[in-house]
Amino acid sequence: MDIVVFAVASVVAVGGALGVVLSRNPVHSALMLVMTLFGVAVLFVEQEAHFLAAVQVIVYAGAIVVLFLFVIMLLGVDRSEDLRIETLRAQRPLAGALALVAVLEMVLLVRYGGWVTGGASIAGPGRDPNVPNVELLARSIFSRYLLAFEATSVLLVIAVVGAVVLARRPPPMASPPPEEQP
Amino acid sequence: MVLDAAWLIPALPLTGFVLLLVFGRRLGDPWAGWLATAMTTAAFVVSIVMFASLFGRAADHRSFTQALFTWLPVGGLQVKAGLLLDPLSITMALFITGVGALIHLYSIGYMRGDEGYARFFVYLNLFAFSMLVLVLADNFLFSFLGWEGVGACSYFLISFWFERDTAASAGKKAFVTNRVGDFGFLIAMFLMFSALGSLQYGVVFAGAGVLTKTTATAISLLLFLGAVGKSAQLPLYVWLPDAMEGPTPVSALIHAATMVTAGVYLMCRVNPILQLAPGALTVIATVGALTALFAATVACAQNDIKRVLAYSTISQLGYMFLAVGSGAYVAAVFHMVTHAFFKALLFLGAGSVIHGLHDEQDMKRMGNLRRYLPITSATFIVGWLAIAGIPPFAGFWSKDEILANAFDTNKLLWLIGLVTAVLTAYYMSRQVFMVFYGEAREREHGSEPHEAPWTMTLPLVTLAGLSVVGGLLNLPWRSVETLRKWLEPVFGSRLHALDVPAGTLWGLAIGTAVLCVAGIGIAGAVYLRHRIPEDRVEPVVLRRAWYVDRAYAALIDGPGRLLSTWSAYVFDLKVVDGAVNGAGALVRGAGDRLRRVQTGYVRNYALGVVVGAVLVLGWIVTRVQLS
Amino acid sequence: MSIDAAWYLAVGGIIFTIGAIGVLVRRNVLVMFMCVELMLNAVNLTFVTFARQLNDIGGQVVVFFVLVVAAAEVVVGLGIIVSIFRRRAEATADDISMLRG
Amino acid sequence: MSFPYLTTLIVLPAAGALAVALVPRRRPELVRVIGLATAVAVAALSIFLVVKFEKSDAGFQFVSQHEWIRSFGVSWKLGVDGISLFLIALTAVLFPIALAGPLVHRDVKAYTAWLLVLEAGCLGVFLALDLFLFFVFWEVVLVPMYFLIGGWGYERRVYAAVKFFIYTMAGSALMLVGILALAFLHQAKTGNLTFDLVTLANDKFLAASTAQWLFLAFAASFAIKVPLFPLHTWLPDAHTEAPTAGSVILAGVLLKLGTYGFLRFGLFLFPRAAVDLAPWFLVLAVIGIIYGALVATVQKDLKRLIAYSSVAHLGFIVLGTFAFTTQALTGGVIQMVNHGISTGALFLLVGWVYERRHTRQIAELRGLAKPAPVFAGVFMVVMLSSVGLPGLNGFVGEFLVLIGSFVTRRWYAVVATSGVILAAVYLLWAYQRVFHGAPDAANSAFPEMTWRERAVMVPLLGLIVFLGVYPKPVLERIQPSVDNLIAHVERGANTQFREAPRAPQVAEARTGSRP
Repeated sequence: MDIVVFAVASVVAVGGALGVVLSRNPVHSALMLVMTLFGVAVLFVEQEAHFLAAVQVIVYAGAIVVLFLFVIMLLGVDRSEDLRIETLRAQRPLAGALALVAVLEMVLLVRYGGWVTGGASIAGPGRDPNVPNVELLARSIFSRYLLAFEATSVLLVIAVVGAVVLARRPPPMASPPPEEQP
Repeated sequence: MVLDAAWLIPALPLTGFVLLLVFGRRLGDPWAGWLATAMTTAAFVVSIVMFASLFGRAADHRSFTQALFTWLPVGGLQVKAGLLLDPLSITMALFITGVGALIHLYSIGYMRGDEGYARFFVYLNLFAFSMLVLVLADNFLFSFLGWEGVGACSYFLISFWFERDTAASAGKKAFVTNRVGDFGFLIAMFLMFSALGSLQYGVVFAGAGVLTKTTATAISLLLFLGAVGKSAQLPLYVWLPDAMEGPTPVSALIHAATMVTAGVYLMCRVNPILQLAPGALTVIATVGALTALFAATVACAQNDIKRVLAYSTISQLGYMFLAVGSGAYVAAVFHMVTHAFFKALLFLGAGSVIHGLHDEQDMKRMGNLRRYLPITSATFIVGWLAIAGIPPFAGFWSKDEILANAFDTNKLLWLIGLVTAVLTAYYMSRQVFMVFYGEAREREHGSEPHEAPWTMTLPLVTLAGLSVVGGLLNLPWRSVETLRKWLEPVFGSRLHALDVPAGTLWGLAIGTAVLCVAGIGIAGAVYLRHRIPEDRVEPVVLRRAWYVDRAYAALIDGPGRLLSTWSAYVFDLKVVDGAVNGAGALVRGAGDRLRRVQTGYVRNYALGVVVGAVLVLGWIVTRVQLS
Repeated sequence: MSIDAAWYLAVGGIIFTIGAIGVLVRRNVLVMFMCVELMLNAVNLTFVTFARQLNDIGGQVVVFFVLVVAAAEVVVGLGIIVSIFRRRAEATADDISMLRG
Repeated sequence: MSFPYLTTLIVLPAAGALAVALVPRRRPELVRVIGLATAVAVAALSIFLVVKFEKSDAGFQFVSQHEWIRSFGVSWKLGVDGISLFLIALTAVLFPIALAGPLVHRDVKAYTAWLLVLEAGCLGVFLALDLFLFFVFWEVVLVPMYFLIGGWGYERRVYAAVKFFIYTMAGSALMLVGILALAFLHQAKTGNLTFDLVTLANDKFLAASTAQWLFLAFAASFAIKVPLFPLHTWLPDAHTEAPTAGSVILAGVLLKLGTYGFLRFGLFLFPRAAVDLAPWFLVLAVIGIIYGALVATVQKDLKRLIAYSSVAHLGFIVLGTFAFTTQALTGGVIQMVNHGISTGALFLLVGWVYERRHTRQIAELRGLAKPAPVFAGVFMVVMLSSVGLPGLNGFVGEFLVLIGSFVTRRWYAVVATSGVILAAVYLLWAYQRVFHGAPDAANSAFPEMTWRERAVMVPLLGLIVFLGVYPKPVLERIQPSVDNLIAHVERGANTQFREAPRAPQVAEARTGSRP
C-alpha cells in the first residue's frame, strides 16, 4: 500500500515539476506547480508530518500559487513563450550537464552515504506514540525555537510592508521614473 | 677676575645684531650704523682689556677657558659653548674687532643712502659675532658654529644687492663652495670624536698622541679641506673673485681681513695634530705655494679694480698656508695681521675710488686719480708698498719671514714664493699706475671724482699708519720678536726653528726686496711708459683665470645637472613612480577583464551558483567515499 | 515505514534538479520564481525525510520556518516583479541586466 | 591613579571635532574659534606634560591602562617616554599653527573637524603602547588626511589622495599581518594572548628568520610612511596637492609616524632582526639622502622641491636609527622634531606664497625680497635651519646623527655628510630664484607678511632658534630612553655596539702647555 501511495505521489510530484519547467504558458506552469505541491504533501503525510502536509496545502497551494496566478492575470503576461529560443549561449547544454552531474552525485550520496551525523537531537524525538505530531512540533517551536519564531513574525511584517511599498504606484507629481537602459 | 668678562667680546656684537634686527629700520641712516660701530668698538675695547689681563700673567698661564652653557650634551659627546682665551685667540680677536670697527665706521659713509642700510649693519654685526665665536671657541664644534655663521653672513653680504643676478649667484656660489670645505671639517670632527671621544681643543690636543699617523693625517687633511674652502685656496678658490659683487666694505672686512683668514687660524690652532702628520704639512705648504703663484698670475691680467685685489688676497692667503706648512705658525699669524691691515686698506681705498667715480670699477677707465683723491691715493700707495714687500713697510717683514722659513724647509716652494713676491709687486704696481697715475681716461660721468667724507678717510689713514708700522710686531731679531714670544705658549716646540745663518737671511731679504723693486720697474715700463703694449702681457688665458671657473661650471652644468635631471624626470617619474602607477594599472586592467564576468544576466549568475553547488556536492561525495 | 528513506531523497533530488534546470533555462521571471519554489519544496521533502530517519522533530521545525520564509520571499519577490512589469510589460529575465560590470 | 593626562590628550581633540561637527554650517567663525581653542588647549596640555616629565626616568610615564577587548588581550594602554614626548609636543604645537596659518574659504567646518580628528589620531599613534591600539590609530590617521587632500587640495588632488591612501594602506596591511602573527606566535609559546608592547618586546621566542620576516612586515609600513627610497613617490604628489595645512601636518607629523615606528616597534620588538637587517636600511637611507637632494635640485614646483628635501632629511633619521649609538639615536629623535618645525614652516610659507601669487612654479616667482623683505627674511631663517646651519635647530639633529653613526657606520656617515652640501645647493638655488633678482610687475605687488602671519611664525622661529642654541632640555629628556632602547637592543641581539671613547672632561683645558 505504502509503495503504491509513494509511487503515485512521486510520479505526480516529479511530473508536476517537469510540467512547471516545460509549460510554455505561465498559467499552466502555476497549475503544474500545484500538482507538485500536492504530491509532496502526500509524501509528507506518508512520513507522518501531518501538520506540515496541511500547511503545505493551505499556505502553498492555497495562498502562494493563488498569488502567482493573481500576478499573472493582473499583469496580463499569460501569453505563451517560445521555448526554443535561448539568448544566452551554452546556457542549456551547461544546465543539462550540471543536472546530470548533480543527479549522479546525489545518487552516489544516497547509495554510499550514511546520514548519521552524530549530533544529538535538541528538538526532541520525531515520533511519540502518545503525542500527536502537531503537539510535538508545537512544543518544539514554542519552547526552543521561540526566538526564531518571533523573528519570523517580524520578517513577515517587514515583508508585508515591503510588498506594499514596492507595489504602490508612484505619486503622480513625482518626476517620471528614469527610463531603463536598453 | 677681569677675564671672566670674556663673554662680552662676542656678546656685544650679538646685542647689536638683535637690537638692529628689531629697531634697525626705525633707527635708519646713519644711526643704525653708529650703533653697530659702537658695539664693535666696545668689543675691541673689551678685547684690549682681556689682552692686557692675559699679558699680565706668566707666559705659561696665558690660557683661560670660560664655559658659558652646555650646548650639545649627549652621552659621551659633551659640547659646551665655551670660550678659550689664549695668545692666539686674543690676537685674532684684537685685529678682528679693531679692523672690524674701522670698517664699520667706513661703512657708515659708504652705505649712506642705500635702501638696505639697516640690514647691512645687521649682517655686519652678526658677522662680527660669528667671527669672534670662531676664534674664541674652546672646542671644534662651537668654532664650527662661528665658521658656518661667517659663511652665512658672507652669503648675505655678497648677495646684499640681491636685485643684481650676479650678486645673488655669487652669494650662493660662496656658500655652496664653502660647504664643500665644511664637509671636510665635519668629517674631521667625526674622526676626532670617534678616536678621542671629545671635541674640546684641550682634550683633543692632550690626547692626540694616541692617534695613529694615518688618522692624524686624515684629520689634518680634512680640516685643511675646510680651510681651503674658507680661505679660498686651490681648488675651491672660485667663490672669492665672484664675492666682489658685495659692497666694498664687505670685501674688505670679510673677504680680505677676517673671514678668509679663518682657515689659517684653524690650521694654527690644530698645530699639535699637524705635528703628527708631516705628510699633511707638505700638502698644506704645496697647496699654499701653488695657490699663491696661480692667483698672482691671474691678478696680472684683471681689469676690475676689486678683482685684482681678490686674486691678490687668494695669493697672500697662499703665503700664509705656505708658512703653516713650513711649521712657521708665527709667520703665518704675522702675515695674517699685516695682511689684514694693508689689504683692508687697499679694499677701502678701492671702495673710495669706486665711491668717488660713482660705481665705476673698470681700471681701464681710470687714471690720474691722484689729483682728485689725494687722501685715498696717498693711503693706497702706502698699502701698495706694503704688499709689494718694500722695506720698511709691514708686508716686507712678514713676507720675508715666510720666505725664510720656506727656504729652510723646501727650496722649490721657496722659489715659487719668490716668484709670487715679484709678481705681487708687478700686478699691484700695475693697478696703482692704471688707477692713480698716467693720463685721465674717458669717463661716462661728467661730474668730477670727489674725495670721501671723514668717516671713510679716517679708517684709511689709520690703516695706512698700521701698514707702515705693522712690521714692528715681529722684527726678525731675537730680542724684538714680540709676536713670536707672545705666541710661543700656543705653539711651543712645534714651531719651526730657523736653521739658517744670519748672513743668508740678510741675503735673502735684500735679494727679495731688490727683485720686488724690479717687478715694480717692469710694471712701470708697461703701464707708465708704455714700452710694451699692454695686450702682450695680459694673455686671455690669465684674464679668464686659466679657465678653471668655466671648467667647474661645465662640470656642474653638464654631468651634474644631467644626473639630477635624469634622476628626477626619468628615474623617479618613470622607474620608481612608474612601478607604483604600474601596480595600479595592473589592478585596474585585471579589474577591467574581470568586470566582464558580471554580465547582468541573472541566469548566468544562477549558473554560477549551480556550478558551486555541484562542486560542493562533489566534495562531499569524495569525503563520503573516503570515510 | 516500509519505503526506504533513500527513495524519498531520490525524489527530492530529482525535483531539486528539475527546479534548478528551470531557473537556468526559463526566461520568464514568474516561471523562474516557481522553479525556485520547486527547489524549496524538494529541500523540504529531504528535511522531513531526515526528520523521520533520525527520529528528530528538528527537521520538521526547519521546514516550518522554510515555509514562512518562502511565503515572505514570494510576497516581496512578486512585489518586485509587479513593479518591474509595470514599467516594461514584455520583460524577460534577460532584459533586466542593467546591473552589469 | 592620577589624572589621565594622556587619555585626555587624545579625547580632547576628538571632542573638539565633535563639537565642531555640531556647530551649524553657517557659523564658520565659531568653528574657527572652537577648533583653535581646542588645538591650543591640547598644546598647553602637552607643554604641561613636558614640564612634568621626569627627565631621569627612562621608562614609560603617565601610563594609563584599561581593559578593552578582554578576549583578545587588547587593552587601552598609553604611555610616554623620552622618545615620544617631544613628538607629542611637536604634534600639539603644529596643529594650532596649521589651523591658524593658512586661509580656508571652503567648508571650514568639515576642514576643521577633519584636522582635529587627525590630531587625535596622530597623538594616539605616539601614545599607544598596545600593538592593536597602535594599529587602530595608525589607520585612523589615514582617513582625515585622505579627505583633507581630496577635499581641499589643488588640481590633481584626487589622484594624490588615492595614491596616498592606497600606498599607505598596502603597507599597513602587511603590518597588521605582522602584529597578529607576533601576538599569536607569542601565545603559542607562552599561552598568553596579548598585544602589550612591553610584554612582546623580545624576539628571543621567535626563530631568527621568523623575526626577520615579521620585522620586514612592520618595516614595510614604516618605510612607506617615512618614506624610504624607493617607496617615496606618494610623498611629492601628496605634498604638492595637499592644502597648506595638510602639507604642514603631513611633513611635520605624519612622516614622523614612520620613523617613530621604527624606533618604538621595529627596534624594540625585534632587536635581533633589526641588527641583522640594519645594513639594508642604512643603504636605503643614504641613497635617500643623496637621491632626494639630487632630485630636489631640478624641481620646478616649490612644494615638490620641499617634499623631496623631506626624503633627504628623513634619510638622516633612518640613518641615525640604525646606527645604534646614543648620539645617532638621540639625534634622530630630535631631528624628527626639528624637521617637523622647519619643514612645517617652509610649507606654511610656500602656502602663503601661493595665496598671494596663485602659483608654486619657481619660474614664475622672482625678486620677492624686494616687495616683501620680512617675508624673505623669515623664509631665509627657516631655509637655513633646513640647510643645517649651526645655531639653528636643523644642525643639532643632523650633526648628532652623523657624528653618532660615524662611530659605528663610518662610510655611511661620510656619504651622508655629502648630502649636507647638496642641501645647500637646492635650497639656496631655489631661494635665489624666488626671492632674489629684480621683480617683474606681478611679483612687485607681492604683499608683505601680515600681522596674523607674523604671529603664526613667531613660535616657529622661536623654536628654531631655541632648539638650535639650547637643545639641552630636550636632549637630556630624550637620552635616557634612547640609552634604554640601545641597551635593550644589545641584550636582544647579544652584541655590544662600538662607542666613542669617553674622554676625561677637562674643565680648564690648557692648550698652551708644552708637551
